[in-house]
Amino acid sequence: MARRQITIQTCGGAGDGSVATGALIARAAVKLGYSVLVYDTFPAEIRGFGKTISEVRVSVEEVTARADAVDVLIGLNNVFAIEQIKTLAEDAVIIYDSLPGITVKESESVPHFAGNYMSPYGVPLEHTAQRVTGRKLGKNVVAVGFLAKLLGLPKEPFHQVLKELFLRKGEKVLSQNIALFDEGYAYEEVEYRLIELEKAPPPGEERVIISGNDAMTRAAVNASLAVFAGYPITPASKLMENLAKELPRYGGIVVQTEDEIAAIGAVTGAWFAGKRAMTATSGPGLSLMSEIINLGVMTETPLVIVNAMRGGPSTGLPTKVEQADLNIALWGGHGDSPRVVLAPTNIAESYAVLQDAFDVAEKYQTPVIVLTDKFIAMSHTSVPASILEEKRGSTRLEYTGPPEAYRRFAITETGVSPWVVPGTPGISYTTSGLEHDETGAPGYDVPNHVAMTEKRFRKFRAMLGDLPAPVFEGPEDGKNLVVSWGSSFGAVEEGVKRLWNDGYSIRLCKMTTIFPQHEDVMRGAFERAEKVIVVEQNRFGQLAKFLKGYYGISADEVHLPGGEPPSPGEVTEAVKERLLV
Amino acid sequence: MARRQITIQTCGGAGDGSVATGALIARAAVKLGYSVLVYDTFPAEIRGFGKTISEVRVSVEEVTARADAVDVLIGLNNVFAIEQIKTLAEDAVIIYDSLPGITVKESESVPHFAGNYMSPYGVPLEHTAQRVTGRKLGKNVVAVGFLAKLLGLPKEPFHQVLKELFLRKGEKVLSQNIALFDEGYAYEEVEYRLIELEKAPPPGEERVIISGNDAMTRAAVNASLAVFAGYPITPASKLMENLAKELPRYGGIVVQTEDEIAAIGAVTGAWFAGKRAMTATSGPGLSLMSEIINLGVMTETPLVIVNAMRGGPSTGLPTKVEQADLNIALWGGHGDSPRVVLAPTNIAESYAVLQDAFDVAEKYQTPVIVLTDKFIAMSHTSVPASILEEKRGSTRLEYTGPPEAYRRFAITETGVSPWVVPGTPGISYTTSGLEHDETGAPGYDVPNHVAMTEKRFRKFRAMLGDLPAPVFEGPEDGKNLVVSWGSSFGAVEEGVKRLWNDGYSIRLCKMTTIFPQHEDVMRGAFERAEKVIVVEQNRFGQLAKFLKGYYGISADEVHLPGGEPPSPGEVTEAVKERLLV
Amino acid sequence: MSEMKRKEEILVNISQVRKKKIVEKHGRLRPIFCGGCGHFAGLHAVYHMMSELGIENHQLVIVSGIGCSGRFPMFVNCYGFHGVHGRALPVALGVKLANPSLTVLVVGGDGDGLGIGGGHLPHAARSNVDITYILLDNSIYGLTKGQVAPTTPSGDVTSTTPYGNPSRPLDPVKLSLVHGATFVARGFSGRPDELNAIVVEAVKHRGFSLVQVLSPCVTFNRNETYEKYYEMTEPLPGERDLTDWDQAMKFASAGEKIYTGIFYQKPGVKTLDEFCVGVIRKVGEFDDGRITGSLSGKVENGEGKVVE
Amino acid sequence: MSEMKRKEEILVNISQVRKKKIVEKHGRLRPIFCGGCGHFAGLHAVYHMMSELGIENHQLVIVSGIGCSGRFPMFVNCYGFHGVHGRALPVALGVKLANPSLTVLVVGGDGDGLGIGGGHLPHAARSNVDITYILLDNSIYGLTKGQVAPTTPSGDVTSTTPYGNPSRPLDPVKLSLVHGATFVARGFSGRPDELNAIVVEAVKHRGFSLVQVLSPCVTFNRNETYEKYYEMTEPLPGERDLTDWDQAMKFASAGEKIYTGIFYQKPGVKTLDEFCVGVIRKVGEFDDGRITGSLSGKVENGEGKVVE
Ligand SMILES: Cc1ncc(C[n+]2csc(CCOP(=O)(O)OP(=O)(O)O)c2C)c(N)n1
Ligand SMILES: Cc1ncc(C[n+]2csc(CCOP(=O)(O)OP(=O)(O)O)c2C)c(N)n1
Ligand code: SF4
Ligand code: SF4
Ligand SMILES: [Mg+2]
Ligand SMILES: [Mg+2]
Repeated sequence: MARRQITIQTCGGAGDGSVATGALIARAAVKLGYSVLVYDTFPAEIRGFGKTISEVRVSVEEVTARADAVDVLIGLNNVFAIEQIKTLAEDAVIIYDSLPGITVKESESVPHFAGNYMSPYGVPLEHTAQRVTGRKLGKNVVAVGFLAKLLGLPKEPFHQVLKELFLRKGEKVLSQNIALFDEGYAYEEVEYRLIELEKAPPPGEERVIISGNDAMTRAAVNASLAVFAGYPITPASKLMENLAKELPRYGGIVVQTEDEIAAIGAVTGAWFAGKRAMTATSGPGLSLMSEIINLGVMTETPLVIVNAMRGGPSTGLPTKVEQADLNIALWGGHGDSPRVVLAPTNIAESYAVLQDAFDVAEKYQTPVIVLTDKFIAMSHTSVPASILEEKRGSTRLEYTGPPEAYRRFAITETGVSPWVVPGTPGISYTTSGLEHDETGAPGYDVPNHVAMTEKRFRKFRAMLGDLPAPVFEGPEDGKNLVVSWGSSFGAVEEGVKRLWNDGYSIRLCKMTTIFPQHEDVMRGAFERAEKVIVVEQNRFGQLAKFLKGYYGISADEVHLPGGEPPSPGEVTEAVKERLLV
Repeated sequence: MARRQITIQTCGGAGDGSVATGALIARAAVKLGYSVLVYDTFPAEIRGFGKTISEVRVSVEEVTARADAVDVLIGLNNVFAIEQIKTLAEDAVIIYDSLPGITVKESESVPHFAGNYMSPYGVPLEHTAQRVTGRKLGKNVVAVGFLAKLLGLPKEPFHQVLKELFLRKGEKVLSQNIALFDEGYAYEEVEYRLIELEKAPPPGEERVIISGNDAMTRAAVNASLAVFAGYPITPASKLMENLAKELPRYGGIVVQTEDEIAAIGAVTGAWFAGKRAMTATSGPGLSLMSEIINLGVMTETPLVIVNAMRGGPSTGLPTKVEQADLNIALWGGHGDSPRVVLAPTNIAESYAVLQDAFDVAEKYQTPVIVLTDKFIAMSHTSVPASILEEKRGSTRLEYTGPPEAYRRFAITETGVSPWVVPGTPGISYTTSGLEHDETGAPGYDVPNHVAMTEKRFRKFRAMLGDLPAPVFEGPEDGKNLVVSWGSSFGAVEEGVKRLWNDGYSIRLCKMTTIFPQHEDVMRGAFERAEKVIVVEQNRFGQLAKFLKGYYGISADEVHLPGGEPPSPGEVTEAVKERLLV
Repeated sequence: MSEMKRKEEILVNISQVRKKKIVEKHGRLRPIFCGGCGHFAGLHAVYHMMSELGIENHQLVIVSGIGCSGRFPMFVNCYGFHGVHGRALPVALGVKLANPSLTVLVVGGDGDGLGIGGGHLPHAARSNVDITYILLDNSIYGLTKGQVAPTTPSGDVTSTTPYGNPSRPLDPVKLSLVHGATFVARGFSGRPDELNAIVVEAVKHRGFSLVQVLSPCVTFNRNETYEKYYEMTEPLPGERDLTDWDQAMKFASAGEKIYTGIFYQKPGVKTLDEFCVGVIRKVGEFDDGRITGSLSGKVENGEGKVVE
Repeated sequence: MSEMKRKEEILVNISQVRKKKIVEKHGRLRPIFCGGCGHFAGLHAVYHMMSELGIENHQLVIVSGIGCSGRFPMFVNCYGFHGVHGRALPVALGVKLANPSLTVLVVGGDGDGLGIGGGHLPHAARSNVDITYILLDNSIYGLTKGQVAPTTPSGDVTSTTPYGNPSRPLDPVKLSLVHGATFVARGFSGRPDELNAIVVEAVKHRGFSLVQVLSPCVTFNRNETYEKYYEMTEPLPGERDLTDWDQAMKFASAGEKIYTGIFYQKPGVKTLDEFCVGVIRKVGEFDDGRITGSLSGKVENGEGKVVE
């Protein structure tokens, strides 16, 4: 029976082109109407060491999580391929490099290590490449040719992708690559189709393959970003690098500052001057920004901070994923320091969420932290091109009264004060991180501090309508309420679907807005459920503890730390045993 | 009827000597066997502006909170005195400056503003000073003389304090001061003792008057502190200033670094080298230390950080008090970053808690944050001299195996690895903020990260016996469980005592160790109570939300933000309406 | 002349300046500096500069950190940002990049600028962003009441160096010369006229300008006094080539004397704000190089193209 | 000579050094630098220094931040602390103050030391704490794959400056001269013998010593190459008065040439660690000035005395 989804992993050493192989497969698949998710794993942080892995999940349906196991392994390096065997599905197909004429010791061969139900195919990858191009390069294209045949896919879309990639390198390079592909495709008549992919629905609207960093680049540009200030850090650097090139085209500026403190300082200054500004970082950088984010809370200066999470604490696991920066995002300021915390659950969502961040930051004059992670930031997926077109602009609450009556921190019902920016004649004020009165002058007395604190908190009620509400799936009267957030939501959603099939009564809640809370909605949901289970990728149970503390409820916590995105199977496993039946 | 406690407030402008007045009263009171609490309020941060207030609570019993109201006001400046009248008890006594021969407009006089039941006494303070010393200085000593008479206190102890203070300035200065005091004492026969203080029990063991900063200075010296690195910030600066002078006498070093990041960096280095080290800061500084504290978590380097809280967020209210840095202390690290958080509830306790911090930090190789606040750090109280004598020394877990088998991060049952410090022959290792294996080498694979994360968490169970357990007062089966922490606990305790008198069923819990939690004890306590009420001085309900999240319980939150230490009366007010009866 | 007399003289001077109808430059709040504090002269130099250069109140933004000096913007009738300790330069950078038409000043203390904020100065200077940095140097931490500062001379006793300051002081003039600042000067609160003139030139300069102001703290620093500076300072000789970096460094490192005046000025170096506007003009869809962020933006992306 | 040949030559050089039985100085992990990376030469200079000065493995502590260069201590058989980005100097300060008998090195990149960590260098230098700072300068952010660094020349195109670097580069030699460092030198990975000798002198020097190493990143920096430095660098003339600061600054700011060697060395300046020990000796109860923190301490406090 043809499968609705297949995962193909390519592994190799530096220069073997694993990542390019994944990209090639993904792009062809998208042309055929499939959805794809490309997850790359890099070795140590410095170039040239260890194993690079590119994993492409190809599916008839939308995919936002990694699969439980790999169905096809393309081993561009046999030693690495043997290491990977333990991660494969029981009945996986393995494409490895065979050298015609040279016999490898049986006990060192790929088939020797393959499981009983696996099908190893030796294909003369390097040998063919050598023959076609005179060099070793291109063996990955041979492998992809063989793969296409194996899966019963037409040559066409692959040829087209090769054209897009190589035409600019000259006719010769292109024709060589086509030849490499065709050799692979023709290598051996595959008689029994061991693995077959269901046909995708005909491609509808235009789709593009992008990473979260790419999506956010476009979101920011289309949200009228004027100043980006940042400092490089994995996995956020690419966002700055993209913007460095793109933003000036649209009248914006990118500066790399001396550190993250200066970055968030410059973002503060730019917003103070009335322009949309942002930075992007990861845990260590977010730590350094704590003081100035908190200044933003006190001075009611909008800030937009993208924090792409990686494994922690400290330098931690710079190239791995975890959703463990929620605590510092929520509570990383001294004093009573409320700020907006948003977390898209996948690449496509990161576009709209970042745009919301700008609008809410400006309208409510507050720092907004957008949590993504390495999985969202650096994986690639196919999305409809149209979702990347939405544009946003100023949401500033203008002042309409007489200049002399202007008070920068006027206490209002919503907690939001009209905002006049520097350069406006007839008005002057100083914004201060000291507690202040309505004019901005320092004021330390108790009633003033209480009134101003309340004002700063009140805004967070007013803004709820402008922020994504929790999204529920499944029966409203589900016995179990499963709540999740961040990139692991994809696996949770897929896992819960399986549990539905198994007959469990589950309501699923996706939480994108973490602070402020859509309190009425959530309180209702908690009341209806008999049991609450919060699933997330960290050890503390950060969202779980927050929700329990906020609502005074009890809930089961499912922790999935480790550094790799969880798979749907892991989720069902962990959740199942806690479900009420 | 004589009162068991009286609060005397002195107010004046710069140079009027309000603080010295408070100190003089407090010291004499201690000689008489009373307990005292001295709470000073400074004006703006720069010298020479505004009102300085010194409030001395004198009591037959131990006191750790401010009183509900002021019983006696000494106005060294009449304008300020008038402003203060609204803070006085209904039946307060006011001592103000009268100028013989000069009549103040009735509508501008202190008596005009005094309440109906108040007793204003005009005393020619400045005039007397002028007469005795030829200068205006010393009017506060005249006022104290009058006060002593008013309260029916003997001259003796006051004379003695004056001697201690002024003898080194020469006989003449001393005799002038004695004369000033005596003039005040003799000024007018007070016929009806409007306000009278119950006699204190005869002074027993030796008592000293100290601030929290002072107590911690001595605690640190007596805990074998070798390196203090810090950066000035109110209300913690004094601790560094004290140590700068004291520590070298005992073989220790104090450096003021260029910022708080360098301070915590130097503390990290000193501990890494095997010596006890610490820093002290306040909210803004703690924010800046976030990244390196988190490094301490990952590298299992002990750190001791005193954070004296002030009002926030941001620069906030630098000279005011709030307990609002609990969130950042607990959650201010990215990733899963557990650390010890301790919070003494009063000055005396801060001694032992800081010493515990050193012992636990070293034994369990973990950062420890000790939260005090402006009220503890900068107020003064009388404590038995003997409690400041305890000494502490190294608690390092030594390694006894062969050098070649040493692994810096050996996974053990307790989570604690034996610790060999640089300079030890035959061994070498690199400590890294990257996730690492047992030897310290970078290790990013899932099982290693999971095992190391568990190890880092496991330590926090092992250390519970070395940390102050929650202390309970009142009936074990109290319907209501009131939990509190930080310096406001004093007011909560006093408030709860009043509620006991009113017949309420309350069990009181003082929480000094906030993380890790003494889970069994607390779970038991929560189960026994019908209602839990958490009282604290911040707007978020930081401890409340933490406990609710940690235990999955519901609880009422009482928030007392504002910047001034709450009084027992405020607490009873706020708690009463939530009590189950 | 006794210190007291000097101080009086300064106050007279200041009051004359005040007369120059610059009252409309005063902020809503009255300065909270101690009487005689050197920071007053810095404040008046800014009032003077505003009226001299005809900078309107709403066109000026003053960014500061924390310190006695940090309160500065509140005393000027302009837009002010009183941020956190040591981070005024990055905030000012953001202001200037977002709106290059504003005049942007940074004012701060020696601790704020060379201690906690010392990591930012090199980069502001070498970027040549068009802002003016007035560093009010009293060789002490004033606001926190008398701790050692990065410019405190070796051996000085302060509340945190009771056995003397073990470190050698930093000199912001030499520092910013090495950082690549294009305008470097030093003034002294005890010579307000000279200081006024320097601040005017500094603000007129296109590019990063640093003005160190020797600004005695009369309350917490008993060593670095008006008296001392009257003795030790001397105006730089006139008629120099201000673009001669080596000579500037020579004057700056002449041990015996503390020179005041403009050490170095190099006009015509592209500022960071000019650079950014230039890039926009080159590659942007608008050819006027406005910094706006654009609503009409449309990001290129081919069909099915992997963008990363 | 072609760049490839130069590189080969270096590797041969390195292999000769290696022969000198310094294998016992190697750390447990093998260096993960790319082949040809300039950081190798820095590593070997440390191996060489250890054997030359007879510093035993356990007596040496190397502190680093984050970067390719940050991995350094893991490759040396000594005690190492691989901390966070930019904070190696403060950590090293703590190590040295806690135990002055240890030899303390700091190793780090240009981004680590002059970017994010740039606020610490001035203070380490002016305190003259006795540590040696080896700054491996490749004018790029290596570990994060090629972003602009504080020492990147103006105009260079990097992944974050696609339209060219708008800022002028910092020079750690000039910087540390102005910060008051008592030993300032520059080496080049392409001349390992000279570098080895410099590192030996730097470690021998009592006080703060800075060694900038021109250390090409062969993977991400196509501008600051071995080739370029072979052309532009020149050893400083011998026979100079190393205590002449003005001369040192002159050589450091000679535009055309990049000099290598020891620019400046001033012996006999009291180090911070000596100062601290001296204070303890003066006021402490122990007259040997040990830094311990004491168990026998008894804090003075009179009866009923207000201590604050
Ligand atoms: C992060 C942080 N650390 C410390 C402080 C406390 N603090 C306020 S001002 C100041 C130093 C002031 O000295 P300086 O910058 O020289 O200014 P001055 O008061 O002398 O004008 C310090 C340490 C703070 N507000 N924030
Ligand atoms: C606080 C923080 N910000 C950013 C990073 C990411 N990061 C790691 S190394 C590095 C720069 C490396 O450059 P450099 O210091 O010059 O060392 P090199 O790799 O060139 O030797 C950066 C930005 C980090 N680890 N921590
Ligand atoms: S304390 Fe010093 S710096 Fe601050 S206002 Fe007073 S004199 Fe000026
Ligand atoms: S990336 Fe550059 S600096 Fe890093 S190891 Fe490779 S060559 Fe060296
Ligand atoms: Mg100062
Ligand atoms: Mg570098």
